[in-house]
Amino acid sequence: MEIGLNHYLVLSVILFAIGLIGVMRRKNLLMLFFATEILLNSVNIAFAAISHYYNDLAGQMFAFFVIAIAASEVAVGLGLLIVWHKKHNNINLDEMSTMRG
Amino acid sequence: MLSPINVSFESLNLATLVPMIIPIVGALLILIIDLFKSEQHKSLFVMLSLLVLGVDFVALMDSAGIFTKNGTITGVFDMMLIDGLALLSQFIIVGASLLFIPLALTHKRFHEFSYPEFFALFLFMIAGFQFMVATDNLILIFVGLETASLALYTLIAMHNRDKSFEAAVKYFTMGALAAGFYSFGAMVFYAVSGSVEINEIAQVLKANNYEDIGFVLVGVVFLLASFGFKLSMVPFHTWTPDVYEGSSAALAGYMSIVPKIAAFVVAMRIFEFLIHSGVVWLEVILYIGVVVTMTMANIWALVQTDVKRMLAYSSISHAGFVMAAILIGTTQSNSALFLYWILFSFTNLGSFSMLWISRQKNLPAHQQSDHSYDKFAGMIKTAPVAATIMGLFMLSLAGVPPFALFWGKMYMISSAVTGGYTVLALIMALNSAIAGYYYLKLIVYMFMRDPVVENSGHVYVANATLPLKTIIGIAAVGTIFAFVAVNQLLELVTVFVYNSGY
Amino acid sequence: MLDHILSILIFFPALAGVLGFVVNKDSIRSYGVAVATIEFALSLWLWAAFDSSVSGMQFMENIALVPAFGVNYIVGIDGISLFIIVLAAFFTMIGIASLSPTKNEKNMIVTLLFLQMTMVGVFAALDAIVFYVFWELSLVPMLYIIGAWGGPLRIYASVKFFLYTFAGSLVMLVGMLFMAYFYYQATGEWSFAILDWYRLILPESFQKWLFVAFFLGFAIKVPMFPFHTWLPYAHGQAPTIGSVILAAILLKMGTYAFIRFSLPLFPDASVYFMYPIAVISIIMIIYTAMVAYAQKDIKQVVAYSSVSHMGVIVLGTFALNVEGITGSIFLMIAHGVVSGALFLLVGVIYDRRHTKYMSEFGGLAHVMPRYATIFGLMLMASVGLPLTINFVGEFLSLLGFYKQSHILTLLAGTAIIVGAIYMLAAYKKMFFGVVTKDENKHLKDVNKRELVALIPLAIITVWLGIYPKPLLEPINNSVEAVVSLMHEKSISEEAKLRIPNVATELKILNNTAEETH
Amino acid sequence: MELFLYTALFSPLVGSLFAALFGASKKTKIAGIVPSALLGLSLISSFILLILVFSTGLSVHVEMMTWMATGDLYIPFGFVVDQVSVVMMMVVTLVSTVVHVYAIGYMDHDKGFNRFFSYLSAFVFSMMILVMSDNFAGLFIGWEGVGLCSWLLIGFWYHKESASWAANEAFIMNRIADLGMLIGIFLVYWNTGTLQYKEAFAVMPSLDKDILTWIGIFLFVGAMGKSAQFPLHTWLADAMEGPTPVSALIHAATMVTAGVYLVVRANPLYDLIPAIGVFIASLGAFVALFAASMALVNRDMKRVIAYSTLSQLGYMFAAAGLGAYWVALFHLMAHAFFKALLFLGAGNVMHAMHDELDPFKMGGLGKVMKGTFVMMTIASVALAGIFPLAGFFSKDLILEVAFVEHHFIIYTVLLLTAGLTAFYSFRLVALIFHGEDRYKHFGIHPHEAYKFMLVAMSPLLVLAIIAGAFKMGYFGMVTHILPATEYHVHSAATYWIMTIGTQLFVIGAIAYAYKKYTSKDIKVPDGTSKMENSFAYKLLINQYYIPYFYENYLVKPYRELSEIFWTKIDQKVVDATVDGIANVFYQTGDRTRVMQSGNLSTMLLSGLGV
Repeated sequence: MEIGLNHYLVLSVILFAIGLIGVMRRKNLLMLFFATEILLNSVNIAFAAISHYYNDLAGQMFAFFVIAIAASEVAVGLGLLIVWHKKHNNINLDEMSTMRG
Repeated sequence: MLSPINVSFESLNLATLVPMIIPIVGALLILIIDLFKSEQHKSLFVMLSLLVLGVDFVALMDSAGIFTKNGTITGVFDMMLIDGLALLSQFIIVGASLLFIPLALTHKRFHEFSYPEFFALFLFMIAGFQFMVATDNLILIFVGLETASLALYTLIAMHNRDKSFEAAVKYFTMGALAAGFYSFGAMVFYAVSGSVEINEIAQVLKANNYEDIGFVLVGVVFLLASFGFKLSMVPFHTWTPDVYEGSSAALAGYMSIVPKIAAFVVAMRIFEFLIHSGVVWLEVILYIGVVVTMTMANIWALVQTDVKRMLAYSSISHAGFVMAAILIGTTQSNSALFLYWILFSFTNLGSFSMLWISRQKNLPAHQQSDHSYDKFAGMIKTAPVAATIMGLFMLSLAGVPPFALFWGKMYMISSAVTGGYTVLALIMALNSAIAGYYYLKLIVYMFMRDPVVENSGHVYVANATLPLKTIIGIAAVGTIFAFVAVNQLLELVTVFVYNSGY
Repeated sequence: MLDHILSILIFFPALAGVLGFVVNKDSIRSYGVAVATIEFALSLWLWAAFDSSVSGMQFMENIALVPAFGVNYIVGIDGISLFIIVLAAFFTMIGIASLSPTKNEKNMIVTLLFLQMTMVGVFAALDAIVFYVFWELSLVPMLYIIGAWGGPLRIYASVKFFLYTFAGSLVMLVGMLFMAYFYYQATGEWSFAILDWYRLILPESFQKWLFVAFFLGFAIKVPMFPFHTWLPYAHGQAPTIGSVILAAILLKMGTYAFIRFSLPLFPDASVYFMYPIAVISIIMIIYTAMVAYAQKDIKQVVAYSSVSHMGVIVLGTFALNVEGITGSIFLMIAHGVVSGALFLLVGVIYDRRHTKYMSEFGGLAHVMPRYATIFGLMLMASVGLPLTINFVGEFLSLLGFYKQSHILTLLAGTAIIVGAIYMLAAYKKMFFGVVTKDENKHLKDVNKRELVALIPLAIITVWLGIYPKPLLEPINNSVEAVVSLMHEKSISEEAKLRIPNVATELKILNNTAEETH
Repeated sequence: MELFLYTALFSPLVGSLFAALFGASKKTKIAGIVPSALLGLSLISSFILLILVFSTGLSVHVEMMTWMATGDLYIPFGFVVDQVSVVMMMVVTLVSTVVHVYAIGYMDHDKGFNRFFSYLSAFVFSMMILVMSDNFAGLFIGWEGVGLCSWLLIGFWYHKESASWAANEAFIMNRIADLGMLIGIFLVYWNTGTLQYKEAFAVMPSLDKDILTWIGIFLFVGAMGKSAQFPLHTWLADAMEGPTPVSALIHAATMVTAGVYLVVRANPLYDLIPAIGVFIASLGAFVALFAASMALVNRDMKRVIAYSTLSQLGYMFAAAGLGAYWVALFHLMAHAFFKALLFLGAGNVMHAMHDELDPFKMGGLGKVMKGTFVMMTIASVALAGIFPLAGFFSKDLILEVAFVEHHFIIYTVLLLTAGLTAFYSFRLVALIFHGEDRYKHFGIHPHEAYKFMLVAMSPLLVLAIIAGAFKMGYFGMVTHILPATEYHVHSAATYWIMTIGTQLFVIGAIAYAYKKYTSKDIKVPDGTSKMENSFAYKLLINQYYIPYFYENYLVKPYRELSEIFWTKIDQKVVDATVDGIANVFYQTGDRTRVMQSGNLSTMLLSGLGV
């Protein structure tokens, strides 16, 4: 069968949903970061597909930027994560709720 | 096979980039200096950043001059868009930054400021925000947004206390999610319009008069969510109080002003045309969002025991209040937004700085948090001047005339009235009344209660140095004598907003 | 100098207040008295220079503030506001002069000076926003006075006072913005100048809505039933000086605003809401009088009594004819003097015994005859005995409203009965009978410091009761201007009917005047 | 002329202020003498004015200054001395001069001596304003002024609970009536456009009947209060708490007659509405009988006299109501003289008996206090209306009026009352001056009052005897402005039968009273005798339970209702609502703040609205 734009979009939506669920459900900080990565990359797929569909480069450009940003996010995120782990030697979300109210 | 493109250098109009380049260069400069000779005293970097920002400000004024002469400027393949909104918001961003930087020169030693990276990151962040507001290209907005945010996360974390790490992580996670939403929303719009330029999207949608409205709405919802995070609209506000509490008072104050104005401008660019697209329930969503944000934030602020958290919630509610401008979407309301935010930045930065100078290195036994209310009990007796100034800021925030914020509130409510949103106007008014309570609470503590433990009053100015005092002085003057400047501001803002077609 | 006298009157105390911070705290009292006296002298000069034959605004000043949004600093006075300003200056003076020694006097006196600025400002302002600015600003010093020098419940009382009034006036602000918007629609330019607004004729439906918006703000300030509950707390907790200023001047802002805004701006709405408001006023008069009768605390009695009297003032205002409005304005001043004096008197006994419970006293007439006499005089004034200042106001107000409704006036007239009941009861409890408590056996009679405040008030009470002309004439002229404006502006038939056409009345007045002179 | 007018009016004020100077300091005779002298001055000038008015028939009218002028309302301080007001002025100044002089002796031992004279003169001043004013507003000033002074004087001995209570009662009851008066004034203003008597009355005939009726009613309500007509009568008896000179001056001779004066003053109005007139007359007749009946059994000398005053006021209203204004005014005058005399006599007795008021505890005082005895007897005779004393001329006239006007019920009632009057007056005389010396049991040694007090009383004595002689002259004078209706029974026969009949009836009553109360076996009643337990007696001694009714069904409910309003409504409803609204917000905050758990994953959820 012919793979059309919609397939890609559906795929990206599915991935996005997966990522979202991951963000919501994961208690492990690292896993949570992975989930956000999935989120962003799901979008990349869609962008690539759409830009091909319109054959217009803007979409792909967007995708590249997203990749770059995702990377830097991971950098910063992991940095924070490591510091946190040093201090509390755990990376459990539920641990970090000293501020409330 | 792509055909070679040739572009005349003039059409690139690189001048539009100057205001963003300046801070970047400054940042690099700082890093280089550190490279050659480390262990410099923070004052050096502070002054450098001040200079850089100063230059930046001048550059902005220059392009403002050009704008007033021959209207909106575009450049760099129409990526850059220097219109009234861009200029105004950049003025606010840079101006607020100018006021913020000297707060680093505290009496006590806080170790984030000993890193030159702090200042470098700070300048990068500013550049990010400037990009964010000075374009209508979704990509560039995204890049600017993320640059700024990532820098900000780090700045928060550098405060180097447990709470600040927690804050950073929370903010970061939320930010990441927001980024995801944003990109998804952008993708949807790209899908329906085949463009990433907001005005083109608008044209396309108008052209096929919103045939696939379903997708548009999905896109809107995602964008709304992501900006909800950035603007801390209820229910996306949850990170705000924690992050404010975690980060240093000065930075918190800064965060309550600069990132928001940037986000507001983008929101204005995106939602303005959507609201007037006649998609009714988009308006409804926004309406509800605004009202809920104003009211709930106020209500939560009522029950806070820590002044900083109270101010956090209050700034959420202020954001909601201002968000109304985007809902109303008339020229008056949009100018009101800027007027309000300029006045707000004075007052709010002032009140956060007051907290900043009263920040002790380590917590006394009788206090459960850095800035709990009872810390300020009986302040009038030991530190009358400080108490009076703080009181002024509180009154101004509460919207008591003739102090700064009153004029903003008045003009904003007026815009609601003229825009036909009478009920909204009333809700805004009553919210100011509710808000009155918690600002008053602090005044009551400062002026009418007796100290919990006898203190020399030094505790309230533990952190004070000349620069900090100067900044507070400026803020105070701005707050009290706002009524002198309001007219000029109003005219300027209106002209800029009007000429950029909002 | 005379061109800017109003600005001087407004900002001189504030400036003096700022400088006051520098003055040594031992001599701050004399400083305060000096400043207040100068201010009072200025206000007297204002009165002297005031041309009472002119009905319009005088000493107008107009400085651009936010012209882009039609907000300008416009001040000016007419017969309606003149005397309240003089009264404000007067009360601040005697208030400071008779201030009983208290903790950090300095802050108190400086605060009082700032308060004076706001008071004068409110009554002189002719621009809605400027009016609003002073209106709101006046809350702050009062908040501080109650909250810092008040009784045990002071914080609750002060916050309640502030927030309640604040909330009300914010709704009023929305109303003002609406008004400006209508003006904008009509003329294409923004303006908050009241005199500009006067020229605006609004459709009835708008009038009603705006009337309600303004009403909320004013009614809470007055305070009208059922918005009155902040008052007993405020008075009950406030220090003497606070209650005096509050009762004498601040409450008058509300009723004054009715005459300055509600009537001329919304004549038809005023007519439309006349009966409801009259009913509320009557509830105020009778209900609060009965509540006052039930009080154990003399200060609360006076507090509720002033609510009751404010009822008569509002009633007079909504008589919508010259007699009634003139009466109500005169009654504002009268009530200012009398209730102010009563609060001072309560303060006198409180300073000596540190209790306000009437059960603690009894037979004071033996121990403090002078005190008893002055109190008696003020009491008689407060129950509206002829030849005292209050009677003129009450008589005219009721007389005026009688034109509008017989039966309601009959009910409102019970004021003279119920008023007598609680006042005489209170007087009996405190002054008559034999001295039972030992603490009371050797109380000192009123001393010089207190007499400084009380004697002038007593004199005014009688003087204006016998010879109210110097006040009535200027008031009357300005009121006639207002009423004729209302008559011309009103659109509905009923309004035309209810609001007399003064033009004809003027003639009669002149005739009678000629006959007399 | 104006000079005399102003002297007459203001010298009492001067006197009052003079005495006030010594208000706080301790007793000085001067504070009593000067006001009395000034009153004498006032009396003389009034007399001169009387002569003038009498001889020329002119009236003096001055306008001192504007009081209130706004809109088309214009009220001056205007005063008029015409035939009516001059009569009142004479009565007021004369009686008050006498009382002042008398009081110098009577209040001799009182700490509040100076205060007393200041009040008393102030009262006279207000009374003068009341009678001399040329407009309703001025009348109202005086009206309230006398109210104030009577409050001060009834409560003069304020350490006595009963005194201050009575004072407040009097003031408040009068206030109720004053409201009526006020409304009447408003009606007059809005319908005639002025408050000047002259103009107002001039316009009235052209007014609508109903309006006139309302005006009449409301003004009369005012009159009822001051003249203590039913149902506002209870304060008068309680007012006896005040010093006796006060009772003599205020609660017998002058203030209480203000109501009558008002009706007489407003005769042009009441002539237009005869219906109201008849009502007034009937009420007057009723009160006459009603009060007299209460006087029959009362055991408080002063209260008895007070009730008799009440009943005499009833007579006056009866006359006035029937349009015989001049008769009413004449009786007012005559009554003032003998009733003041009676009170002052009673004052002497009180002094002698050390403020004992129960006549049953006296008896046989005639021997020790001759002067007083004679005076009180004559006063009583006059009161009873025996020829040729003052009472005869004035009171019989009223009977005739009732008869001629064919109001036979009123006539009979009044006739009966005349009998009762005679009875209770002489019951009093008999109990006090005749019979056993019962006071001995109480170890009291009575003594006659100062000479000069008796001398001071003598003018009243003379007048009480001869006042009747003025009748014709008086008639000639006042009828310049009052309707000059002669009242003559058609056939001389009927006339003589009536007159003599009345006289015999009265004398019979007197004789019966003497017989009953001079007998040796009068004991101090101890509540055991059959008579005291009879229903009628209980009813009368308790004043028909009216005070009881007022206390339980008006005063108490009012107090309780106020209490409820405060504690229940004001605090529990109105204020609670306000705080409630505030609380709603605060509570919502308190409840919902848990949403801010600080837990990141819940944050993320909430962010997605889950």
